[in-house]
Amino acid sequence: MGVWDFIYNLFPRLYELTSAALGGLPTWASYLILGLIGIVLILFFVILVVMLFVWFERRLVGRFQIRLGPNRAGPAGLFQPIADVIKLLLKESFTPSKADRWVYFLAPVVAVVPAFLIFAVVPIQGGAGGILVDLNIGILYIVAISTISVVGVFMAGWGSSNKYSLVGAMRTVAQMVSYEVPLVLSIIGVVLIAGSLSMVTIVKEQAVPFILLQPLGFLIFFLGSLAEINRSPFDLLEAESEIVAGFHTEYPGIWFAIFFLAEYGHALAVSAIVTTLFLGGWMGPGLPPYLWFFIKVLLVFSVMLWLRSTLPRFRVDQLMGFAWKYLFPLALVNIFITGFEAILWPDFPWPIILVNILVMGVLIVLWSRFFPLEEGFRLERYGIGIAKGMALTFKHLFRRPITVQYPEQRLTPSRRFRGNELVLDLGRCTGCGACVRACPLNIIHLETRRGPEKGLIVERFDVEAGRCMYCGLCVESCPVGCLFMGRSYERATYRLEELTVGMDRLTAPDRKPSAYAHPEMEKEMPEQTLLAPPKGVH
Amino acid sequence: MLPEAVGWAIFLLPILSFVVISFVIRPFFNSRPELSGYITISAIAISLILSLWALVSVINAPGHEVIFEPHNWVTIGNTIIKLGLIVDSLTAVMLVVITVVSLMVQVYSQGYMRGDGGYCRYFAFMSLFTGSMLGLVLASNLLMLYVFWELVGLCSYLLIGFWFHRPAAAKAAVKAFVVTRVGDFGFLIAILILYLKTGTFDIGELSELARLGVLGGTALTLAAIGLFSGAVGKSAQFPLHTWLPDAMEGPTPVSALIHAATMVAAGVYLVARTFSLFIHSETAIMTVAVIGGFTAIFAASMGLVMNDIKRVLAYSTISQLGYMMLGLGAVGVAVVSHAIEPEEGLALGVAVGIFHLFTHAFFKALLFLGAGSVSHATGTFDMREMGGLRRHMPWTYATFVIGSLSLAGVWPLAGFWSKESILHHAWESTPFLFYLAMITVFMTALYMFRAVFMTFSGSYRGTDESHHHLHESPWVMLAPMVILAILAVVAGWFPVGELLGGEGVSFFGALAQPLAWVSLCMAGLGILLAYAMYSAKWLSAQSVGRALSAFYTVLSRKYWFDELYEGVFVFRILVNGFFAILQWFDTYIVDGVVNGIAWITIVCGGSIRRLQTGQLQAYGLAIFLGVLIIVACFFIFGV
Amino acid sequence: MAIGLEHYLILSAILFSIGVYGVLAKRNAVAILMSIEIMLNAVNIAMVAFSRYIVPALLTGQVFAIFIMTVAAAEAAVGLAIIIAIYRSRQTVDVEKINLMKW
Amino acid sequence: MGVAIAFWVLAAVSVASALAVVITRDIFRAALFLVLCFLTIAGIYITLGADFLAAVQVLIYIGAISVLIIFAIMLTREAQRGSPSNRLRLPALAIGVLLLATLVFAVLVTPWNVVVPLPEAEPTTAGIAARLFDLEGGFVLPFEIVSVLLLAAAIGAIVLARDR
Repeated sequence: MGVWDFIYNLFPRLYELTSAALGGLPTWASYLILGLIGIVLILFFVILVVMLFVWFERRLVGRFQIRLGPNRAGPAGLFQPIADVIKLLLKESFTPSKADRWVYFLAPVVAVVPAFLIFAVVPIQGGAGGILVDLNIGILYIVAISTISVVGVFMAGWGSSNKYSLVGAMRTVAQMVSYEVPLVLSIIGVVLIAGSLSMVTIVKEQAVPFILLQPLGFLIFFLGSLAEINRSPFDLLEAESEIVAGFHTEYPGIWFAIFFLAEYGHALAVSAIVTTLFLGGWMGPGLPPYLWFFIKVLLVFSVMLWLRSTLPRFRVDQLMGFAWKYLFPLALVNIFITGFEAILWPDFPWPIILVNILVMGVLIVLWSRFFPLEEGFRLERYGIGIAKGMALTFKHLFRRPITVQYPEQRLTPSRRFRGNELVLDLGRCTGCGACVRACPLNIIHLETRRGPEKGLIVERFDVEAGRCMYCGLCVESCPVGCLFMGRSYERATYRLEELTVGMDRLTAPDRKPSAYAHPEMEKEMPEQTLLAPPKGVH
Repeated sequence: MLPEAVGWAIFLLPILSFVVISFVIRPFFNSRPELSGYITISAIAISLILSLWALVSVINAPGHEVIFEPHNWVTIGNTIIKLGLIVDSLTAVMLVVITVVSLMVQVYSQGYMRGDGGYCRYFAFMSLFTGSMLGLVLASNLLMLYVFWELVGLCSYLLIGFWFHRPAAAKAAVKAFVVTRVGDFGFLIAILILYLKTGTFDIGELSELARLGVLGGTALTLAAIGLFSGAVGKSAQFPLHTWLPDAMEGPTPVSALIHAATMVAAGVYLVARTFSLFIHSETAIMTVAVIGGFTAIFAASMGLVMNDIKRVLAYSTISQLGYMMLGLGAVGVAVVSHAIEPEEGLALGVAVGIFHLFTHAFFKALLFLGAGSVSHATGTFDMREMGGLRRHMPWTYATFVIGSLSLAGVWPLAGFWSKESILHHAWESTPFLFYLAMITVFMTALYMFRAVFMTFSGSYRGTDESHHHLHESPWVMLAPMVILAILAVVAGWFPVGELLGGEGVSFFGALAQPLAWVSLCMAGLGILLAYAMYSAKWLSAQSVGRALSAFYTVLSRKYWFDELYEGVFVFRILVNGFFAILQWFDTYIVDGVVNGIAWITIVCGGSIRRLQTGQLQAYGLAIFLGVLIIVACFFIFGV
Repeated sequence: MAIGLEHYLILSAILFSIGVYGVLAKRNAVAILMSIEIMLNAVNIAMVAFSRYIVPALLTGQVFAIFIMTVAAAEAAVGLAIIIAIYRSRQTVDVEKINLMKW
Repeated sequence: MGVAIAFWVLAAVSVASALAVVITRDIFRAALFLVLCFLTIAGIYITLGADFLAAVQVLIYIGAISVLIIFAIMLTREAQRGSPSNRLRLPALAIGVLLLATLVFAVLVTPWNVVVPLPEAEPTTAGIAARLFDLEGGFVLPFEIVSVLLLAAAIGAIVLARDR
C-alpha cells in the first residue's frame, strides 16, 4: 500500500482502527465511547476549520476589497485567528448587573451546540468512516437541530437585559423563522429527486449534481441559509449602525468567542450541507473524496464571501418581504415543478436541466417584475444589477492589492511634499545663527567657536523637535541654504530625549531633504509611488 | 268567455304595483319618484281594460253572471274555507266605476302631488287602496270580503294621515280608523253569526239559504243589522258619519277616491251584495231605509253652513250615500210589504242603489277634483277667501258647474236618472222617507250652488299676493276633470239599471212623470235661492243666518256629535268606566302573574349565577372533575 | 428491568396531569398555552408508545401523532394571535382580568 | 439496557422540566424549560424508535411553537409581572393528582396485548408516508383537512394579530 492509497482511504482506516479497539466492549459502552470520540473529533475538526475559515475569510474579503488581509502573524498570517482567540481569552469577562445569569451564561452554549451537532450527519466521504452516523432522516435532522440555535439567540437577547440585545434577538429570530420556511421547502425538491432524507443516499443519487437539476432550489436554499446564519446581506442582527452588535452586545471575551465560533460553525455547516445537497458531496475524479468535499465546501464558503463583499445590507422590512413574498412562493412553485417532473420523467433526463434553468430565469424575472418588495424595488432590475456587482468584485480579485507593507515598504511622497523634519548640510553652514534668530519658538540651540582662520565652526546644533511646529522660517532665513525640510514622515520616538534632535542626526545621510524653499531640487527627486496603478498597468 | 286569471289580475295588478313601488322604486330609484306614478297608472289602466272586458263578458253572459269555482284556501279539520271570485253585473259595474275613477284620480295626482316628499309612498298607498277595493268587490265570500274590507280601512287610514306631520291629519286618520272599526265590529259579529248558523262564508250560498228560509228569524235580523252597521261605518251613515268630514285632511285626490269610488262605496256595495239577506228581515230593511233617509237630510242640512268647500262636498257625499241606502231600503220595504216579488225586488234594489252609486261616483269625483284644482290655485279650501275664480280658471268652473248640476239632479245629467229612480221607489214604498228625500233634493241644490257661487262668482276675496298667483291647473289635472265631466253628463244614459236588472227609463219618458217635475222644481228652487243669497245678494246670507241663528249654530256645530262622542262615550263611559276595570285587571292580575314569575326567576338566577365566575379555569376545573367522576363511576360500577 | 408500554403510558400520564395543573392554576394566558402544549405532547407520547408496542407493523399511532402536532401548531398560532390581540385591547394577558362573561 | 438508561434519564428530565414550566414564576424561564421538555420528549420518541417523529418534534415544537411562545412573551410585556398561580391552585393540584391516580390505575389494570417479542425498530419515514397516503385505509382525506386547517389557522392568526 502506497502513501497515496493511505491518504485516499484515510477515514476508513481510522474507522477500522477504532472499531477494532472497541471490539470487546458491550454495545452500549462502545456506543458511548464512539459517541465521545465523535464529539471530540467534531469539536476539534470544527474549531480548526473555523479558524481556517476566519483566516480564509479575512484574506479573501481583503482580496475582494483590493487589499491583502492579515499576513503578519505566522506564514501568510495563518496564525491570525489564533492571535485573535488569545486576545479574546485574555479579555476581562464581566456580566451585566441586571442580567438573568442562568439564561445569560447558557445562551452561548445553546447557540453553539447545534452547530456542532449538525456535523454528525455530514458525510465527508462515502462508505465506512465517512460519516459519524448515517441517519435515515439526515437532512430533516439537520433542519431540526439548526432551529435550536434560535433559542440560544433568544436567550442571549433576553438574558443580557439590554434593549439593543433584545431588539437584535427579535430581529434575528424573526428572520430565522421566516427564512426557515423557504429553506425547508427548497430542500423538499432535492428530497423528491433523491427519494431519501439520508445525506449519504442524497449524495449517492447525484450522478448529476442537483444544482443542475434544482437551480432554483439551490438559489433559494443558499439565500435562505445565508439568512439563517445571519451572514450579509442578511446580517441585520449585527447592524452596528442600528443596534450596537445585536444579541451579543453584552457578551465579553470568551462568551463572545463562543458566539463567534457558533456563527462560523454554522457557516461551515451550511457550506457542507450545500455541498452535500447540491454539489454532489465528496464525489469527484482523481483526488480523495474528502479532499473533494473540502474543496467544494471552501468553494461554497468563498461564494458566501463574494456575496458578502458585494451586496449591501437588507432593510429589515425588505428582509421579511424578501422571505415571504419572494423566496416562499418561488419555493412552492419549485416543489410543484419538481413534483411534476418526478412524475413525468422519474429518471430526470438531461433536457430537464435546461428546462429547469430556463424556468428559474423566467420565475425570477416574473417575480421581480410583478411582486416587487416595494414600489420600484425590482430586486435591482431582475438581478442584473446584482450580477454586475458580483462581476465587479470578482474582477477586484485580480487587481494588485493596494496594501503597503509599512515599515519595510514605504511610499515616496510627492515632490511638492513639504516635509516635517529638519535636515542640516553642515558643510555649508557658517554658523551665522540666522535660523536661531528666525525661530519663533527659540528651540534651535547653536554653539560656535572661532575657527583657525576666519569663520566659525559649529559645535552644537540642537532642535527640540517635540516643540517644533515646522513653520520653516529657519529654512527660509538660512542665507547659505544649508537648512532643509526633510522628506520622511516618521515622528514617533520611544524616549523623550530623542525628541531633541542633535547635530549627528540632523546631518544623518538617510535624511532626504524635501524641495521646500528649494524648487530647483525637484528635478532630481524620485517619482511619487501611486497606490492605484494607472489604467492598463497591473 | 272570461278566464278566471283576468279576475285575479284585476285586483292583483295594483297590489303588485304597490309591492314594486315600495320594495323596488322606493329603496333603489328614490331619485326618480315619477316612476311610481307611471307604474301605478299603467297598472290601474290595465285593470280598467280587464274590467271592461269583464263587463262585456258579463253583459254577454247568460243571467249576467260569470261563475268561477272557488278554491280551497284553508282546511282545518273538516271546515274548508274557500277563496273565490264572483263576477256578476254588480261586480262588473263596481269594477268599472272603481277603475275609471281611480285612473282619473291617479292622473290628476300626477299634477296635484308633484314635488311632494312622499310621492312614492302616496302612489304605493293609492294603488294598494284601489287594489284592495277591487278585491273587495270581487270577493265571493264574506271572509275574503272582510279581509279586503279591512285593507280598505287601513289604506284610508294611511292616506288620510298621509301628511302625518300635521296633527289634524293624524287625528283625522285615527278617528276614521276607530269610528269605522266600530262598524266593522258589527260586521265581524254578523259574519260569525252567519257562519255559526250556516257553516259557510259564501255569499251565493247564504242568499240561497236565506231565500229558502233555512236562514231566518232573529239570527238573520241580527246578522243583517250587523252587516249594515259595517256598512254604516264605512259609508259614514248616521250615527257613524263623523269621520268623513275630518277625513278631508288627506290630499284632495284621496278624498275624491274615498268619496267617489272606493271607501264609502264599500258600505253600499256590501248592503247591495247581501241585499238578499236584508229583504227577508223587515226590521233590518226598515233600519236601512230609515237610516238612509235620515242621513240624507241630516248631512245635507250640515252641508248648508259649511265654509270649507271640501266639507260641503263631504256632507253631500254622506247625504248621497244616504240616498243610496234609502233607495235600497225603499225597494226592500216594498219587498217585505209584498208589493213586489223577492227576486224582482232583489235585482231592483241593487239596480236602484248601485245605479246612483255609479253616477254619483263620477260627478262626486269630478267635484272633488275641481275643489282640489281650486285650492291648488288659491292655496285654501275656505270659500270665504275665494270668489270670482270663473275668470281665472274657466275649465275648472265649467266642469265644477256640470258636476254640481248633475249632483242637483237636473235633467238630463247623470244625477237626475239615478235620483229619479230612488225617489220613485221611495214614493211607492215609504212616502214619509220620500218627503225627506224631497227636502234633501232642495238642500242639495242649495248647498252645491252656494258653493259654486261663493267660489266662482263675485269678486276675489283672498289676499292680493295670492290673487296674482291665481292660475288654471295644468292639463294633467284638467284632463281627468274633463273626462269625468263628460261621464257626469252621460253616465246616466248607460243602461246600467237594466244591466243590474232594474227597469229602464226612456230618455224623454222620464219627463213624463210628475215626480220628476217635482224634484226638478225643488232643485231649481234650491239653485235659485242660492243665486239670490250668494250671487245676486238679493237677501244677504248674514241676515238669514241671524234670523235662523239657532239653527245656524246647531248646524255649524254639527249637532254637537263630535262633542257627544268624544266627551260622553269615549271619556265618561269607556275611559273612566270600562277601560278602568280592564286596566285594574291588567295591572294587578295579569302583570302580577307575569312579574311574579319573573321575580322567582331573578331570585333563582341571583343565587345560581355565582357559579358563573367568568374564570375560564373554574369551568375547566369543573370539566375535569366531571371527567374524573365519570371515569370513577366507570371503574366502580364497571361497564 | 426492561422498559415496557406501561412506563411510557405512566410518563405521559404524569406529563398530562402536570399540564392539567398548569392549565387550571396559571394566570398568564401564555403559560396556560404552554401547559396545553405539554398535554398534547403527553398524548403524543402515549400514541407513539401504542404504535410501538401494540401495532408495530402499521404506524397508525405515529400518523395520529403527526396530525396532533399539526393541530397543535395551528392552535398555538391562533391562540397566541388571540393573546396578542387581547393584550392590545386590555394591556394584560391575565386570564383573571379577562372575565367579561362574568355575572 | 442502554435504552433503559436513556429512558429513565429522559423521563426524569422531562418530568422535572414540565414541573418547572408550571411552577416557576418567571415566564421566560418557563418557556425555556418548555423547550427542554420538548427536547427530552423528542429523545423519548427516539427510544421508541420513532426517529422521524423525533425530528419533526424538534422542528415543530422547538423551531416553531416555542419560538412563537417566546415571541408572545416578548410582545406581551408580561414578564416582569411573571406568571403567578391563581386562587385555584390547591383545587387544581387536587384535580391533577386525582387525574394522575386515575390514569395510572387505568394503565395498570388494563391488560395490554403487547406484541412479544418486540420487533427491532427500523426507520419509520417511508412507513409513515406509506401509511399516510395508502389509498385504502390511508389518511389522505384527514391529511388534506389538516392542511386546510393549517391554512385557515395561518390566515386567522394574521388577521387576529394584525395591528389596526
